[in-house]
Amino acid sequence: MSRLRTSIHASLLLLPAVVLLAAFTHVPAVRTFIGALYTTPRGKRPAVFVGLDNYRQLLDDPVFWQAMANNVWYAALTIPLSVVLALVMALAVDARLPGRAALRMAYFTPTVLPMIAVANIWLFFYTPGYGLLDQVLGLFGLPETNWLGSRDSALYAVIAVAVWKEAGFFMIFYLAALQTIPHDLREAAAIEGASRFTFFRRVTLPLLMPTTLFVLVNAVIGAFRLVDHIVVMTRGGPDNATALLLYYIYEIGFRFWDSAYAATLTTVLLAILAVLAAVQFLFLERRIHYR
Amino acid sequence: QTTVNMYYPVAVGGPITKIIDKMVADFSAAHPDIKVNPIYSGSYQDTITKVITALKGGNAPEFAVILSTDMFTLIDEDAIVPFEELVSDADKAWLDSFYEGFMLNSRTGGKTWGIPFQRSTIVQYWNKDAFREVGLDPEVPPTTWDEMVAFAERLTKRDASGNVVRWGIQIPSSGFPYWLFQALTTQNDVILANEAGTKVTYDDPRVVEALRFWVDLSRKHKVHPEGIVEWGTTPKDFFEGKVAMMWTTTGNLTNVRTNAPFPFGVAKLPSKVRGGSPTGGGNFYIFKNASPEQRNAALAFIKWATAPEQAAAWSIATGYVAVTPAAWETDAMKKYVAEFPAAAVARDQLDVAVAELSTHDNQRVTKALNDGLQAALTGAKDPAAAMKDAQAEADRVLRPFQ
Amino acid sequence: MSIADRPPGAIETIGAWLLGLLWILPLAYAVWTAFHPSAYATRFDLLAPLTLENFVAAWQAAPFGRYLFNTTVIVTMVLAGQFLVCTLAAYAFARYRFPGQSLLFALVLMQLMVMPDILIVENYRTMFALGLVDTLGAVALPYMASAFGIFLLRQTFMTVPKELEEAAIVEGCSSLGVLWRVYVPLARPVFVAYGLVSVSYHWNNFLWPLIVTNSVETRPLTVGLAVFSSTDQGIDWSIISAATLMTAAPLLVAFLIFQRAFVQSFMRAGIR
Amino acid sequence: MAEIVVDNLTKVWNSAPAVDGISFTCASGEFTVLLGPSGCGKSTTLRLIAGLEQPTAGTVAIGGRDVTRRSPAERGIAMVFQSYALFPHLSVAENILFGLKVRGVPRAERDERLKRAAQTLGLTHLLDRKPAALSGGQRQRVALGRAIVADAAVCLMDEPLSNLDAQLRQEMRAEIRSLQRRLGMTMIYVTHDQVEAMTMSDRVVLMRDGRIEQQGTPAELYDRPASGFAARFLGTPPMNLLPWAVGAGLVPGALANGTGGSIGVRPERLRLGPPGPGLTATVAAIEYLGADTLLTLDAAGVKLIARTDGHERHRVGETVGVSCAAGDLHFFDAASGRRVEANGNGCNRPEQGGEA
Amino acid sequence: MAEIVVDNLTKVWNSAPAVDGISFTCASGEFTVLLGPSGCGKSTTLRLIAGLEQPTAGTVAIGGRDVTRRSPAERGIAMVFQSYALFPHLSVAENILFGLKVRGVPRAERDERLKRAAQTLGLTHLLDRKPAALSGGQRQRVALGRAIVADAAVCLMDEPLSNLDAQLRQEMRAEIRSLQRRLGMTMIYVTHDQVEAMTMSDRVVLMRDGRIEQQGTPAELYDRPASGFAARFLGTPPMNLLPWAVGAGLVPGALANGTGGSIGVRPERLRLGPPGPGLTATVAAIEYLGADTLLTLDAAGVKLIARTDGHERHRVGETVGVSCAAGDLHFFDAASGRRVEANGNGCNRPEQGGEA
Ligand SMILES: Nc1ncnc2c1ncn2[C@@H]1O[C@H](COP(=O)(O)OP(=O)(O)OP(=O)(O)O)[C@@H](O)[C@H]1O
Ligand SMILES: Nc1ncnc2c1ncn2[C@@H]1O[C@H](COP(=O)(O)OP(=O)(O)OP(=O)(O)O)[C@@H](O)[C@H]1O
Ligand SMILES: O=P(O)(O)OC[C@H](O)CO
Ligand SMILES: [Mg+2]
Ligand SMILES: [Mg+2]
Repeated sequence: MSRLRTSIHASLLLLPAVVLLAAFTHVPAVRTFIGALYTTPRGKRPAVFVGLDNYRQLLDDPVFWQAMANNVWYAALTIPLSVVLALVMALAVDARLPGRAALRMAYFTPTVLPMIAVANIWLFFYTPGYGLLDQVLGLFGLPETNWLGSRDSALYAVIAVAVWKEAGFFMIFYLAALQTIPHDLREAAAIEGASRFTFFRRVTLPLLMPTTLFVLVNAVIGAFRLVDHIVVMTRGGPDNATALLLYYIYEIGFRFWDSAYAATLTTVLLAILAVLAAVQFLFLERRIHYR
Repeated sequence: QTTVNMYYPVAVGGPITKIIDKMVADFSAAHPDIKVNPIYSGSYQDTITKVITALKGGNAPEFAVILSTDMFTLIDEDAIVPFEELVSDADKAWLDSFYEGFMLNSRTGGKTWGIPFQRSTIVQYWNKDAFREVGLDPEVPPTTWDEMVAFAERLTKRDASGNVVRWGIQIPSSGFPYWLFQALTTQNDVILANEAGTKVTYDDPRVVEALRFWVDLSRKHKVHPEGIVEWGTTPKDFFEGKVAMMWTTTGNLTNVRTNAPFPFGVAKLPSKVRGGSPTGGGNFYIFKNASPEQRNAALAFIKWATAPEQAAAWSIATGYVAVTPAAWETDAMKKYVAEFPAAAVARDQLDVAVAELSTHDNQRVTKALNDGLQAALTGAKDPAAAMKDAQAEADRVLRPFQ
Repeated sequence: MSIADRPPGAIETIGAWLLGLLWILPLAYAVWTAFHPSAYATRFDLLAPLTLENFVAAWQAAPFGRYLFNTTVIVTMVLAGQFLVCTLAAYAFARYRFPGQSLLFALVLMQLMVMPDILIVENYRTMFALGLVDTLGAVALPYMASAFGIFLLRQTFMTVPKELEEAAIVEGCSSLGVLWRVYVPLARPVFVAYGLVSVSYHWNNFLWPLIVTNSVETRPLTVGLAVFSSTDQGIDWSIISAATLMTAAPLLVAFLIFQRAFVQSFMRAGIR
Repeated sequence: MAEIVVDNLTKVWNSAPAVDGISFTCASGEFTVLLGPSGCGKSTTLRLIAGLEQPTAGTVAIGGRDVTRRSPAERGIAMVFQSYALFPHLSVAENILFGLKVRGVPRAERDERLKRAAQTLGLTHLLDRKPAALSGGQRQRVALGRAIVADAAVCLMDEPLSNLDAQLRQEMRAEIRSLQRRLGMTMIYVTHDQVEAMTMSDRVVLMRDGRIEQQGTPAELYDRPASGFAARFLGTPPMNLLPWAVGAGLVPGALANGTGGSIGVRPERLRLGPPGPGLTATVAAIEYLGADTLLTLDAAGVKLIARTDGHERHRVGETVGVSCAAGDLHFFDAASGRRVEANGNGCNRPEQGGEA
Repeated sequence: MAEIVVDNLTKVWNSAPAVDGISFTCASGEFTVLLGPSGCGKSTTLRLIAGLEQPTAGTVAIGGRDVTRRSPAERGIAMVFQSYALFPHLSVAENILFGLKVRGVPRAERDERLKRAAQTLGLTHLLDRKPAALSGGQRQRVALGRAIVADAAVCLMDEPLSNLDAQLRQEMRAEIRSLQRRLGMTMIYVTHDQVEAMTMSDRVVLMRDGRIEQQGTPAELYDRPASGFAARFLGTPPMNLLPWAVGAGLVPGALANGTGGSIGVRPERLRLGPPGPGLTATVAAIEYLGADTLLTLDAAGVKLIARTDGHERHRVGETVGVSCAAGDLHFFDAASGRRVEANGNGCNRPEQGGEA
C-alpha cells in the first residue's frame, strides 16, 4: 500500500477521535493556558494581561510547594504499591484458585463502588476510637489513633485508600493481558525446570510489558489525578498535610474561582505529567516486545 | 406565565427534595402565573460550583439557595442583584422582618443581597447519662468556659491502661473549623471580619487566646481528642458515648433526636467574656441575568417561602431555625416548641449571634484561618504564630479589595 | 487440565484470600450497615436485628428509578461511543505508520492528563453553545474519545500476532475487515476489561453530570446518591451504605457475569 | 536409570479419548519412536509423559519412580514441542540457554554448550535474533537446540525435524542419534518420517486412534506388520493390499484356494516382466521419483503400485506380468484385519486364523 | 491468465539479503515447487509474491499486471502459511470459511465447499473445535482447507504437509495436484519433501542463500544437477560426491586420468558385487529402511552410501566391489562446483569446463 493511501486511511480512522478530543480537551485546554497569562476576570472587572505574573505568584505560594511535596511522596508510594499489588492480584485470580470468581469480584470492588460513598466508609475505618481500624487495633490493647486528624498519619491514610482504589483497577488490565500469553510457553518453561517465580520474571513479566507501560503511565497520572477521596475525607487538611496538586487546583478553581491561577497550576501540573509520561514512554517503549 | 429556575442544595438528611417539591407545588397553586423550577444541585459546595459554572457559561439560574457566606463571592462575580432594587417601598418592611443575627450575613454596603432561608447556629449537646454517671446534674449544662473545662475533666474517662474511652468535650475541626472557632472568638468578644468584608483580625490577641483555649482543651486539660476532629463523625461520636458534650449545628437536632440512645440536652454555647455563636446556613439570592418579570417571580416565591407559615413548616421539617420572629408565633411552631423545647435553643441564641465569617474572596480568606487553626490544633505551630501567618495570608488576599 | 492451569499452593491461596478480604472490607461493611439499624453501624454483633428500612429511606429520598434509567442510557452511549471511536483510533496507532504519528499520539495522551474536571467550565460553555445543556448526550459526549481507551487498545493491538493479520489480508479482508474480524475478537478480554472499567467510571461519575444536567429526566444515579454523602449534619453510614448498594448492585452483577470473559485465553493459541 | 514405563495411560478430552489405555516400556538409553496417523494421540502421549497434562487414568514411571503426580520439572526431561514454544521476547541464544540459566549452570559451561549446539544446528550467526526474525526451519532448530543443551536423562521430541530440508534432516538425524547414544538418553520421538522411524529407533510404537496397534523393532514392524493398518502405515508407497483372488495370482500355484482374507505385498517386492501365467496388469500411471519410479498397475480393476528402478522405462497402457516371491506375501484376516501367519515354509493359507 | 513473473526480486533484512535478485516465471496453471535449504529465502519469496512484504527491489507480476505495489487482497491469491496462522478465536469451520465470508460468497455455496474440503481433509468431525484443541497435523489441515476452499487463481503453499503422516500426505499430494489441475490454479509450493517436489511439480526452482541455484523440470534437476549443491540437495540419501580418483574407480578404464573435479553418483546407482578390478570398499554401517537398506561404504577412507534392496543382506566389515554404469556418473568442476558435461557417449572427462 502506498504511503499516501496509508496516511489517508489512518486519518479517517483517527478523525472521530481527533475531533472529539480537540473539542473537549485540546481547545478548552489551550484556552485555559492562555487564561494563565491574564488575571481572573470577575464580574465587571475584565481579565488583564499580566504575562508570567501568575507563575511568579506560584513560586511564592507555600501551599503550592507543600502540595507539590505531598504529591511527590504520595506518588512515590501509591505507584509502586498499586502496580505491584495489581500484578499480584491478577496472577492470583488468573490461576485456578478456589473461589476465583469471588476473589476477582473482591479485587474489583473499589472500581465498582462510587468514591463519594466509599470515602465515607473509609472515614469510618479511620474514625478514632470506634472506627474499624481502632477497633481491631484495640483488640491488641493499642490506644486510639486519630488517623486522618494527625499530620503524621493523614497522608498515609489517604495513600492507603488510593492504593486500594487503584490496585483493583489495574488488576483488570493485567488479568486481561495475562490471557494473551500462550500456554505452550509456560509448558516449555515448566519442562526447563523454571519455578513459577522464574517463569514470571523471565517470561510473564516481559510479555506483560505493553500492559505495564499502560498501567505505569496511568498510575503516574493517577497519582496526580485521583483526589475524590481527599475531597470527602480530609479536604486537604489537616493544615494542607494531604493537599495534593490537583486538589489544590480544584480548590483554587472551584472554591476560590481564581481561574487564572488555577490555569497556571494546571499548566505546571501538565508539564510535570507530560515529562513523566514522555520519559516512561520513550524509555519503555523501546524495550517492549510487542509480539 | 413566567418560568424561573431555582438551584438548591441539600445539606441535611431527610427527603429534602420532596419537601421542596411540595413547597413549590403549594406555591404554584397560589400563583398560577409563575412556574418555579426547583433544581437540586448537590451540596452547598456543589451548588456554588454549578451556579458559577453556569454563570460563566452564560446560563445562570434565576435564583438559588447558597451559603450566606458566599455573598461577597457572588457580588464580586457581579452575579446577583440587591433586593432593594426589587422590592417596592411597601416591602422594605419585609426586609427588616428577619432576625437581625441572620441579616448580618445578608447585607453589606447598605444593601440586602440575600434573604435568610435555611439558617442555623452552633449549639452544645450533652449526654445526660454521662453527667449522671460522674455525679453532675444532668439538667445543667456548662455556661462558661471554666465550667466547661471542669465538667469535661470529670466526664473524661480512662480505662485501666490509661486509654481514653470517653472525652469530655468535642469541637469538630475539619471542613469549616473557622465556623466553630468563631464561636470561641465571639465568646472572647472579638469579631473576625469587618462588615465590608475587606479586613480580618486573625492576629488579635483575643483570637489567639481563644485558639489557645481550644488547643489547651486537648493538650493541657486532656479533655478533648487530639488532632483534627471530623465534623461528619462528631454526632456519631456523641451517640457512641465517645464524647460527653459536643458542639455542632442546630441542623443536627433531628438527627440527634432520632439517633441518640440516651437522654440528651441542648443548650446555648457557654460564654467567656460574652455568650454567642456565628450563624450559618443558606440564603436566597436573585441573579442578575433574570429578566424583570423573572426577578419579580423569584421575589414572589422567596417572600412566600419565608412567610411565617412556610418558614415554620420548613423549620419543623428540617431543624433549621425559622428565620422570622413571626414564624415562631405561628400555632404550628408553638406546638412544636412545646413538645420539643430544644428546638428553641438556637433561636434564643440569635440574640447573641454574630455574622458568619464572610469576606471578599471568602474561601481563600477562610482557608487561611482554617490552615492556621489546624496547624495549631495538630501542634505544628504555636497559636500565636499560626494566627500571625493566617493574618498575613488574609491581608495579602484582601489587599485588592481594600 | 494442562500444567498451565494447575491450582497454586496453599500459601498463595491463603495470601490471595487475605488480600481479597482486605479489599472487600468496604463492601462488606456497606452490606452490614445497610441491613442493620444505624445503631449497629459501628458495632458488629451477630445478633443485631436485620432491617430493610435503610433501603426504603434511601429509595424515597430521590427518584432512583428514573435516575437508574438515565444512568443506563448515559453509560450505554458512552460505552458504544468509546468502543467505536477508540477502536478505530487505536488501530490506526497500532498498525499504521504515517507522518506525525508520534505527535498525534502525544496529543492523545495529553487527554489522559488533562483532567476533564478541570475543564468543566469550558466544556459547559461548549455544551451551552451547542444547545445541549440538560441532555443525556451532553453527559456522554466529552467522554466518547477516551485517551485511556485509545492507549489501552493500542497496547493490546500491538501484541496481536502479525501472521493473523496477514492471513486475513490474504483472505481478502479490507483494513476495517481485519480490525473487525481479527483484532477485535482477539482483544476481547481487554474490551471486556475496558467495558467494565468504563461503565464503572461513568456509572459513578458525579461532577460533570451534576453541572450539565438540571432535571430529573437527565440526572444520573450519583446525583441521587449525593443526597446522603457527607451532609453538613454528619454522616449516616446506614443510609449511605444502602444507597451505595442500591446503585452499585447492577455493576456488581455485571461484573460477576462478565468476569468469566477474562479466562478465555486464545491469543496465539492457534497459530502453530 | 531412566527407563520410562507407561501403564494403561488414558487421556479423555470432553468424553472423546485421545489416548486410550496405552502401555509400553522404553528401556533406559533406548530410542523409541511414536508413530501413527495425524490425531492418533502421539503428542498427547508425549505431553502426558512430560507431565504437561494430567492423565485421566494410568501412570507414568520414570527411572522406576512413579511420576504421574509430579511436575514436569521434577521429571528430568527435555522436550521439543511440535509448536516449538519459543519465547518470543528472547533471542535465539537466550531461548537455548533458558533452562541452563534456570538451573544455575555456570556461565562458562553454558557458553560452551551453547556454542556447541549452535554449531551443530547451524545457528551460530543467528544467536542474537528474536524468533520472529527466523525462518520456519531456523525456529525449529532453536527448539531443538533448547532440548539438546539440556543433557537431560529423558528427551521427548515431537516432530523435531519436520520443517527441515532433507539434507539438514539427515545430518540432524545422525546428530540426535549420536547424542542420544553418547549421553545414554532415553528418547521418545514422534515423527511422520518413515526414514526417521526406521533408521533412528530401537523400538517403534505404532498408534492408532489412541491405542497401540503394534510395537517392536523397526524391522519387525516392517517385515511382519501385525495388521493391514500397520502394513500400510509403514512404507512409502504403502503395501498393496489385494483381495485374495488377485493376490494369489502373484505366486501362481503356491496358494491354496481360499476366500475372505486379503494378501499384502510391498511395492518394492513386485517384479514386472512380460505377461505370463501369473497376474497380468496394465500400467495405469507412472511417477518418476528420481531414484525410483512408481508404477500404478491395474489388474482387472484392482489397483496396485510397484516400485521400480528410477531408470527402468515403461509406458502407460503397456501390459505387464506381475509376480513376487512367496515369502514376500503377507496375509490378513478379513474381519479383524489382523495378520495371519502362513504356516510352514509353503504358502498355504491356513483356514484357521493364526494369532490375532 | 494467472502467470506469475518474478523479476529481480530482492528483500533485504537489516542489510542481510534474504532474497537476492531472483527471477523466474510460473506459467498460468503451472505447478512450481520452491526448494532449498532452511533459511534460503523460500518463505520470503512466497511472502513477497503474496504482497505481505514489500520488496527492496524487483517486481512481481500476476496475470500480466505488475502487482508489486498492490495489496495482498488485490492479488487474488490463497496461501497456506508455514506457521498455519489459524484464527484462534474461530472454530475450524469458521477458519476455513473465513475468506468466503469476507468475499460474500453465498451461504449455500459456502456450506457446499466447506463440506467438500472437510471431507477431503478428514476434518468433518472437528468442524466445531477451536484450533487450540487440535493436534498439529489437524491444524495444518485446517490451514490447507482455508486455501483449498478459496478457489483462487494463484495458490501459494508453504510446506503444507510437513506435519502429516506419510499416508495422509500421499493422499493430500494427489488431492492438491488434482485440484490444481482441475481449477487451473497457478501454484507455488514450498516443500522439503523430495517426493513432493518430484511428483507434484511441473517445475522446480532450487534456491540457495537467496539466489536461484537451478530451475527446470524435476527430472532435469535430478538427472542433470547443475552443481554439486543441486546434486546433493535432491535425492535421499544424497548423491555421493567423490574425489576424481575414487570416482573413476567405479567404471574401471572408462575415464581418462584427471585431477581437480569431483565425480557424483547416486546411492541407488551403485552396484555391489564381489571385490573386482574396480573400487573395493568395506561395509562400514548398515541402515535398514524396510524397502531399502543403506550401506555406508568405506573406500580407502572415502565414505560413500549405497542403496540396496531391503532384503539384501550384508555384514559390517565385509569387503565388497562397487561399480556403476558410466552413464550414471556426474562431473563437477572443482572450483565452481558447477556441472561439467561428459562429451560424447563415452565417459572421457573433458579437461575444459563445460557450461558455466
Ligand atoms: N523478519 C525478519 N527479519 C530478519 N531476518 C529475517 C526475517 N524473516 C526471515 N529472516 C531471515 O531471512 C532468511 C530467509 O528466511 P525464509 O523464512 O525465507 O527462509 P525459508 O527458506 O523459508 O526457510 P525454512 O525452510 O527454514 O522455512 C533467513 O535467514 C531468516 O533468518
Ligand atoms: N485440548 C484439546 N481438547 C480437545 N481435544 C484435543 C485437545 N488436544 C488434542 N485433542 C485431540 O486429541 C487427539 C490426539 O491429539 P494429538 O495432538 O495427541 O495428536 P497427534 O497424534 O500428535 O497428531 P499430529 O500428528 O497431527 O500432531 C486429536 O484428535 C485432537 O483433536
Ligand atoms: O450545616 P449548616 O447548614 O448549619 O451550615 C454550616 C455552615 O454554615 C458552614 O459554613
Ligand atoms: Mg502432534
Ligand atoms: Mg520458510
